[in-house]
Amino acid sequence: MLIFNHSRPGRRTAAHLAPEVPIDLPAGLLRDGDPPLPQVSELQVVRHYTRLSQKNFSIDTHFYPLGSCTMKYNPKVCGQLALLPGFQTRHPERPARFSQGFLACLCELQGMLAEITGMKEVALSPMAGAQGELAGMLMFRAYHHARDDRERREVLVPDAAHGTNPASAVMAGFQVREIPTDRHGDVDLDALRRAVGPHTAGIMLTNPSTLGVFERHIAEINGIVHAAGGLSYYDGANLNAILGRVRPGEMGFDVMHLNLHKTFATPHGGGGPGAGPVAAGERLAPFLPVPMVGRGESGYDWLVERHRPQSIGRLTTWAGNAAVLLRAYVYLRILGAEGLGRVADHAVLNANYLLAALKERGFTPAFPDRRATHEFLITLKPELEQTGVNARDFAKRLLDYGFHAPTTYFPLLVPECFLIEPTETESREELDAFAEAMHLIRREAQHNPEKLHTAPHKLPVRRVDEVRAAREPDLAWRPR
Amino acid sequence: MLIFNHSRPGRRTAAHLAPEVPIDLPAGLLRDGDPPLPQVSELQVVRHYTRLSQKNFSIDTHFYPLGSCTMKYNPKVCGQLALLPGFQTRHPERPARFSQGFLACLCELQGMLAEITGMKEVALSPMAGAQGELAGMLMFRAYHHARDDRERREVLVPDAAHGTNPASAVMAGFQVREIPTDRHGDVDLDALRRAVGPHTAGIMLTNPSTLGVFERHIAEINGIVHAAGGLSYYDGANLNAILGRVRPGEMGFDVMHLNLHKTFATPHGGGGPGAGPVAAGERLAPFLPVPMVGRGESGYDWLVERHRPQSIGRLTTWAGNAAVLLRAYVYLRILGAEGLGRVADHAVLNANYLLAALKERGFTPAFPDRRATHEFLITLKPELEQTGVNARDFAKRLLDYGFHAPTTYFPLLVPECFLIEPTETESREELDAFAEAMHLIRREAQHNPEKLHTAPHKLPVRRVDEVRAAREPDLAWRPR
Amino acid sequence: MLARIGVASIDELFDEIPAGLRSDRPLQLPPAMNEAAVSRLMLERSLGDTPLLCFAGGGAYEHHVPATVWELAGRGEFYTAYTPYQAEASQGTMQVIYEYQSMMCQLLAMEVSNASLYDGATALAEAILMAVRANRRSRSRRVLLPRNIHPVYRQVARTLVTAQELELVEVPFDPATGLLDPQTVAAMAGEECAAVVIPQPDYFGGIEPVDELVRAVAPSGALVVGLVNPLAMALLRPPGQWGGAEGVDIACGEAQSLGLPLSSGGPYLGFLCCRERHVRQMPGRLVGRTVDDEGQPAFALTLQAREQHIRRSRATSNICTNQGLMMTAATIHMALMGGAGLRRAAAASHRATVELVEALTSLPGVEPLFDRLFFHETVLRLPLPPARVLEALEGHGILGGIDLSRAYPELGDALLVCATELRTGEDIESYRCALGRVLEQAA
Amino acid sequence: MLARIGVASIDELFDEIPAGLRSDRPLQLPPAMNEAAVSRLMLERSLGDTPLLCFAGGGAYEHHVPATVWELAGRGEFYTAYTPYQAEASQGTMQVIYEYQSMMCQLLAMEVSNASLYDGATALAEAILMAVRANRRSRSRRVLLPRNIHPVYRQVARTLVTAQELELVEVPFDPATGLLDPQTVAAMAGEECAAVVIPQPDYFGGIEPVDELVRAVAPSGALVVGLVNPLAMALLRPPGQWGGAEGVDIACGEAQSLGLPLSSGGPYLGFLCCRERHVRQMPGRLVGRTVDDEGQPAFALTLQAREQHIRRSRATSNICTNQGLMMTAATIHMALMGGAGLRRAAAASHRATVELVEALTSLPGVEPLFDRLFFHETVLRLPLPPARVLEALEGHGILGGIDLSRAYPELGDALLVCATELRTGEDIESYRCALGRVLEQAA
Ligand SMILES: Cc1ncc(COP(=O)(O)O)c(C=O)c1O
Ligand SMILES: Cc1ncc(COP(=O)(O)O)c(C=O)c1O
Repeated sequence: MLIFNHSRPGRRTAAHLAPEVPIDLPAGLLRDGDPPLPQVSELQVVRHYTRLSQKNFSIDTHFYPLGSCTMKYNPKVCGQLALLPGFQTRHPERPARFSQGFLACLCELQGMLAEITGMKEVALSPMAGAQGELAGMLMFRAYHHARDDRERREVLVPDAAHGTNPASAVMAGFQVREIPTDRHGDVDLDALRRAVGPHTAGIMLTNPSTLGVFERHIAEINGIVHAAGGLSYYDGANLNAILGRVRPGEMGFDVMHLNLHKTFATPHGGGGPGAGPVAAGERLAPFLPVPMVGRGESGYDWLVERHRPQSIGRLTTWAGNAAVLLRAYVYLRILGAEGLGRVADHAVLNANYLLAALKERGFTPAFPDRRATHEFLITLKPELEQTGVNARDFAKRLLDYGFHAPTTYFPLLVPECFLIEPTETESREELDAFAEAMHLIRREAQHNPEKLHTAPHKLPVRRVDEVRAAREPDLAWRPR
Repeated sequence: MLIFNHSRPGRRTAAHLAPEVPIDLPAGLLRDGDPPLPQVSELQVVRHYTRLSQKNFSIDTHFYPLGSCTMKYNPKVCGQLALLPGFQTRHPERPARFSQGFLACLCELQGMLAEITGMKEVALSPMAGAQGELAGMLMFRAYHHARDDRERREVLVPDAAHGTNPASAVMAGFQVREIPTDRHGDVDLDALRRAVGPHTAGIMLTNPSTLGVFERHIAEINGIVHAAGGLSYYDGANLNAILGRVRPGEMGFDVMHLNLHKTFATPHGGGGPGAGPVAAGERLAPFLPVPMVGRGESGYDWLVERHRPQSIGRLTTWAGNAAVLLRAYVYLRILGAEGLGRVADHAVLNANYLLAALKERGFTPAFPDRRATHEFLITLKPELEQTGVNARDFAKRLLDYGFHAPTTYFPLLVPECFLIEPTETESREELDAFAEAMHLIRREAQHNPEKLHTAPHKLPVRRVDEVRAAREPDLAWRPR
Repeated sequence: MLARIGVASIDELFDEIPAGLRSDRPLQLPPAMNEAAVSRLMLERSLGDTPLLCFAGGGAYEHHVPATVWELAGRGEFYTAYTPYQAEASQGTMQVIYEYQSMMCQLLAMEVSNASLYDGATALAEAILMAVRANRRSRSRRVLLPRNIHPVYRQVARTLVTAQELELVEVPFDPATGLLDPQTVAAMAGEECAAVVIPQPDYFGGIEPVDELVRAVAPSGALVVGLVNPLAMALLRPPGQWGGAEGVDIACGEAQSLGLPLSSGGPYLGFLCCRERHVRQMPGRLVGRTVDDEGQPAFALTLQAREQHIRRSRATSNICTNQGLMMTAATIHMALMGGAGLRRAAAASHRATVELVEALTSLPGVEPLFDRLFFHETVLRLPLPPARVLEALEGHGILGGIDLSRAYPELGDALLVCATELRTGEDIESYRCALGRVLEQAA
Repeated sequence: MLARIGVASIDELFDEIPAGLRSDRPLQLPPAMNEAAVSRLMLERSLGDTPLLCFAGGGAYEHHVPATVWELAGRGEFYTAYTPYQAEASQGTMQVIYEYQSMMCQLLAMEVSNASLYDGATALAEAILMAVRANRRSRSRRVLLPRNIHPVYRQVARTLVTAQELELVEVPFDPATGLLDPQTVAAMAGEECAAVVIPQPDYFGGIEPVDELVRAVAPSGALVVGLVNPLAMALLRPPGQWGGAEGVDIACGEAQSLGLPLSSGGPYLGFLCCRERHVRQMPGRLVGRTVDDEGQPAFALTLQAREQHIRRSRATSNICTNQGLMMTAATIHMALMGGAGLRRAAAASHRATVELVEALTSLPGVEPLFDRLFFHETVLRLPLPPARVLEALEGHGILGGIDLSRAYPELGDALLVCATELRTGEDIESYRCALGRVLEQAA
């Protein structure tokens, strides 16, 4: 039942109405009558959306080992403090000298992220990872153009990369050249050597890669690309795995983004919002997007175009997703260096433990000779061949067992794969229960495959017809 | 699974720990080790209690026509404003001159409740209806004692009264004498006349009574009791039905309580908290409990024993359930007189509509010749006789249909009864759906009574064994 | 809708109200405001009074409440549900109550806990009534109530129990220590007595010799009611272990310090625990673990024959609505903090108060009034009337404590001060400086 | 756990990291704080800056947000869920998106809405890119972008689209009215052009002659992108109806005014709507209504072949994470307010601004800069540089508006002021008095 179906003409909540006032505008400018939005009581709204919320799986209700997404638990206090009235009611045009508390948080956050990434400077404004990537690509471009090097039109992207990488490179006006992965899950260095040249603007590298392994040739890759005059970009969405162990700046990367909504305490919000700060080393720092925050004699202040003349400019109307930035700030203050190190340690421990538990139960790792990082890949190809039950069926049946499914069929390189990221915040008992469920489902696959083809059975809906959704798009309710 | 079952030694959330400090107290005073509370992560706590919450029926998720309980929707804003940081962090010993905003709200609330009840003065401190009743009974006692009339040891209570009424009278040191109800649902006046005398301290009257009808002999009742030298108490828990129509003070009652958690915007909290202000007319006002709030030249101030020497004293450590009082204040400011009138109008309209809808479907009102007030009684005795399905079975089956059950088997006077209170905040569609569910359940009772005897079928648990709970009490988890 | 009912107007639905009873004038209330306007009004009222740095305790304490507590307790499914009378539709609330009962028993080393009472004061009153019922053997209606218990608790107890013709006898405290004297208690209990109340800590913050006190009462056959701050029990020996393994018969008190905001004094959370043998005299709700028709674990309200809705005039109490939501918050708070978290908060509060006392008594004329150990509050003697000092401190943004001179005139210029784990060294230093200035100016 | 993995230490799990890459020094971060300490820090930081009465707009507006909005949007099941890739486990989020799409279509009189973009500025940039893709026929990469659009939106659009070799051509506004001139637009569109952006209201708050503008563009074959404040569309004619039943091709903008707090500038909510025929060029997520295996209604992400996770370098955009939670809040806000609620908020904001202008222009030297109708903000000419005036007003607790002199030097001493439905007569009077005093003191 849609909220529109609860609507009855004239139903409304008086407390939500501003007083009726005379309107001095000519009728021709005005719309005919009120917009046809639902006319419902506050109770109907509450009940409708409360019930809808209960139809979701979420971190607060379920284990959610969705690979590449870092669905970890984020302390509630981070959100609560980011929404303190003083922050929440601040108009973005409020001048800096009356916003010192807010700017202090941003400035310190810039500093902490620079320290964590080993980069020189950080700009906080990008509103998600993809926008951070785009900023990085625009910085590639600005750097080469500043050196009057206009032929570098190509960005190299490993074939296992997240879809946003090639899409961001294209938005920045580059062509994308895919670099294959070798059978151990590392970038194929020979192919890379063949690909670089005077047309190479740079490379975008995800590490740990979306295959769930640490790229072992980083030094060589950066060497090859830099030798060819290119730049190197680090996709830091998987930062959870490396905190305190390696720093992209020290590894030779020129620029990177971080996903605050994965690693730094912003839950995913059913799709967002996030924040994708960009961090840059010596060479690319001047090109970072504005605004940034600086600290001068009269306190904290915005750094804008006139302070940073080489900046690629603005990506956001104001300072980006400010409340998300405050969350990250609180999170970092709570954890400190030691706590951050524990994040990576436990994320990697949990992934390797779950991998071991699944291997014990006979599941097949995609890269059997590799360590898991914060996530790992298994392939259900043997199960498919043996029982006709595919990864999708497994995924749907996991829902019946009360687990969100891992990421399926991504990356595309591995058939029937599950990318599994347990995160550091889950308990050992939860991991054991998940491994056990996988085992039970495989048993069901052997004895009753039909049950899996038609799963899920215990959710608010049965398997959803996505083909029909695409073939006969019904994208909005319309009044009859 | 209990939260204790998630516990593992040493598991804890660092952010919740105060720093470890040296303790200078002798070991003999200290307990051996930490108290054996669960050792769980913040995520485990969140997931555990979020999931538990989802097992509840509540106003925010279900229609909840629980008679005598006024399970209506309360605007979210009332709670939000009662919890504003300035109120929430206020220490109760903060002096009045630094608490003017808070005291202004209480003082105005006293005034508004006096206006609504038609009484002279209001004391806000009682923490629930039962405590309000107790205050009223102690005021009966104090009044008679003040006149040196010490033989009035008996309080009259109609047999349909809520259980708190006799219990409160006893707590105040009175004996209780039950007055029967006549077959129209009114107090039996002859019986009342026979019961009064020099031993009569007074009467406690609920109106609308728990039979869901307006007591038509109020004038006579008050006349009889007053003539005998007794006092009259109005149980105002059902105020929702009479707002703006009648005022107990004007009807001749001496003292009453209101349940702010029914009529004035405090949801029931799974059991509380509430607030049960007492309102008194001329004669009993001097005996109201302290503290109250007054307004003098230097602003608002507490009125305590020295200002109100005849007060029965204190029932609460401070001003009672302050946040509940603030909620009621906000609610009254939002509604105003007109809005309050609409509350009663729609509460009574909805009840009469639902009664009509059930009558159309052949259900049997307990008092067929009476109007419903804000609630009404039906009896399922015909259904029991015809199908063997009793009110309890109906109630449990309603849960499967997504409706909370009405109050069952109360009041005790009517066999197999449902006391149904839809409240003013439900929509007509919801009432229709409920009536339809009742109809469908009766059909099931005819064709498949077994299904009803074993209901509910779709809830987190099947029918709960309450006999075993009482016979083998397991009242607390214990470590093994 | 009117047509279906068969009336012409809403007014007609009120036709059974006798004409003479109807109100003849419309309600005079301030005009309706919309949500935006009332939000502004309340914000202004809540902000109108300057914030004060809090060194007041006296039964209400400013502890840290983790953000998670109220995010969960504030879920609509918890706070818009009714008392769990309909078991199958209320398993969430019921399990929370069962866990609360269990945690309180663990924390206090008791066997049974009810599902809450209104607040600490009424919990004490109910405990006294319960003790007298439970000790029917003694036939006494006398109860010993120490003078070093919260003065308002004593008033409330008096209001609530004297109508039932109980006699509350005040036990004096030792003027040198503020503590109860076991010998005095033994003597007073010796004269016919149904129950004795023992606080831990007492209203002055003092740590009572509870073992000796319990043993002093034992020969009299009176029941022992422990009145405790449950947070203190994470550090100090819990009432279930006082005076030996047996401990007290009943433990009660105020649980505001388990996750509830100060909130101007309420809603708070009264708790009541007892030994299994007294359970049938327990007032308030109880949840028990049982099974459903399929044998799966389930929860239900139980032993309801004690309660007013079943037993009416013969119930153990008139309580019906209790403090369910506060109980939910306290349960979540205890689960989040764990035993270690509570113990550390208690220990840090104690430590902060030790430092506060050191800092303040470094000022001329300020000295500890009692010679004994305290938990997280204590009494200082000031060189000036406390009311004057407190008023001056407020000008410095400090709520300096509670003036005892009205409730305890015998103590002279006595001030009750408290520091919880939230009071930092800087806060304490601010207080010291401000008090120093106030005293200088007065000199 | 280590034993099961077969390692001796956690360090061993990192053994694939080449030694040369490992960091050789520990992170230098401030020491860990507990929740209580960080709460105090943030509270102090958030309160450190005095509150200001807000008369600033410029794309971010202080409207009332009903308490219910964030109580519901803030439920853990909404805000700790991922993007609804796993349909069966995400029907809650999906239905919310579908309802959001539907409501935006109703409000703007459009046919399709996506599930959100980052903010108004990026929504404009995406709309421009989309329009150029959708108008492949025209083969032009020129887009007309009026100068009276938010200056930062124009900068962001430039940053985001110029790398793809689009040309953004600035359309001047009429200096007397601040509005676009249909003839100028017709002429500029006439020279080869893929799309024209039309704001309503414009950055100065002016109500544009949108019908004439849309008709002026029509002959050129350029697509029309409407950039609108969605709250204004509850009062003014929506983009789907501009210039006739057909309306614009694409509507976009910032939906902060639909239930989102000011929050220092973000997270906000970019929206994008279009005609059905352009849907395959739409960036961002779309949810469609479909059925499950049993034929029951269900929702699913759809037309995903436009998106980066399927189409990679050939996607319509790189957007992945969007503003889901803000979209949820806006949906709840629209449901609560209904059409009447939004219209009244819009009308009351307009009215308050009319009163504000009357009040302020009663002061000597303060006058309206433009002669035209406005929605809920407008430009005043001051007798002093706005920067000086604003600074002085802040001393009176007033955020007086936005200084236009840097972004629009041609306007002289111009101040953009705004009043929403929250600004009362008293607020306006406070502003007038404060401004009066500021101007006097300067004279
Ligand atoms: C490896 C990787 N890179 C980039 C992104 C894009 O980030 P966002 O969704 O915030 O745009 C993601 C996540 O979605 C990711 O997993
Ligand atoms: C008629 C009536 N009187 C008294 C009460 C007692 O109120 P409370 O539960 O707040 O103590 C109730 C409700 O429970 C009631 O319905």
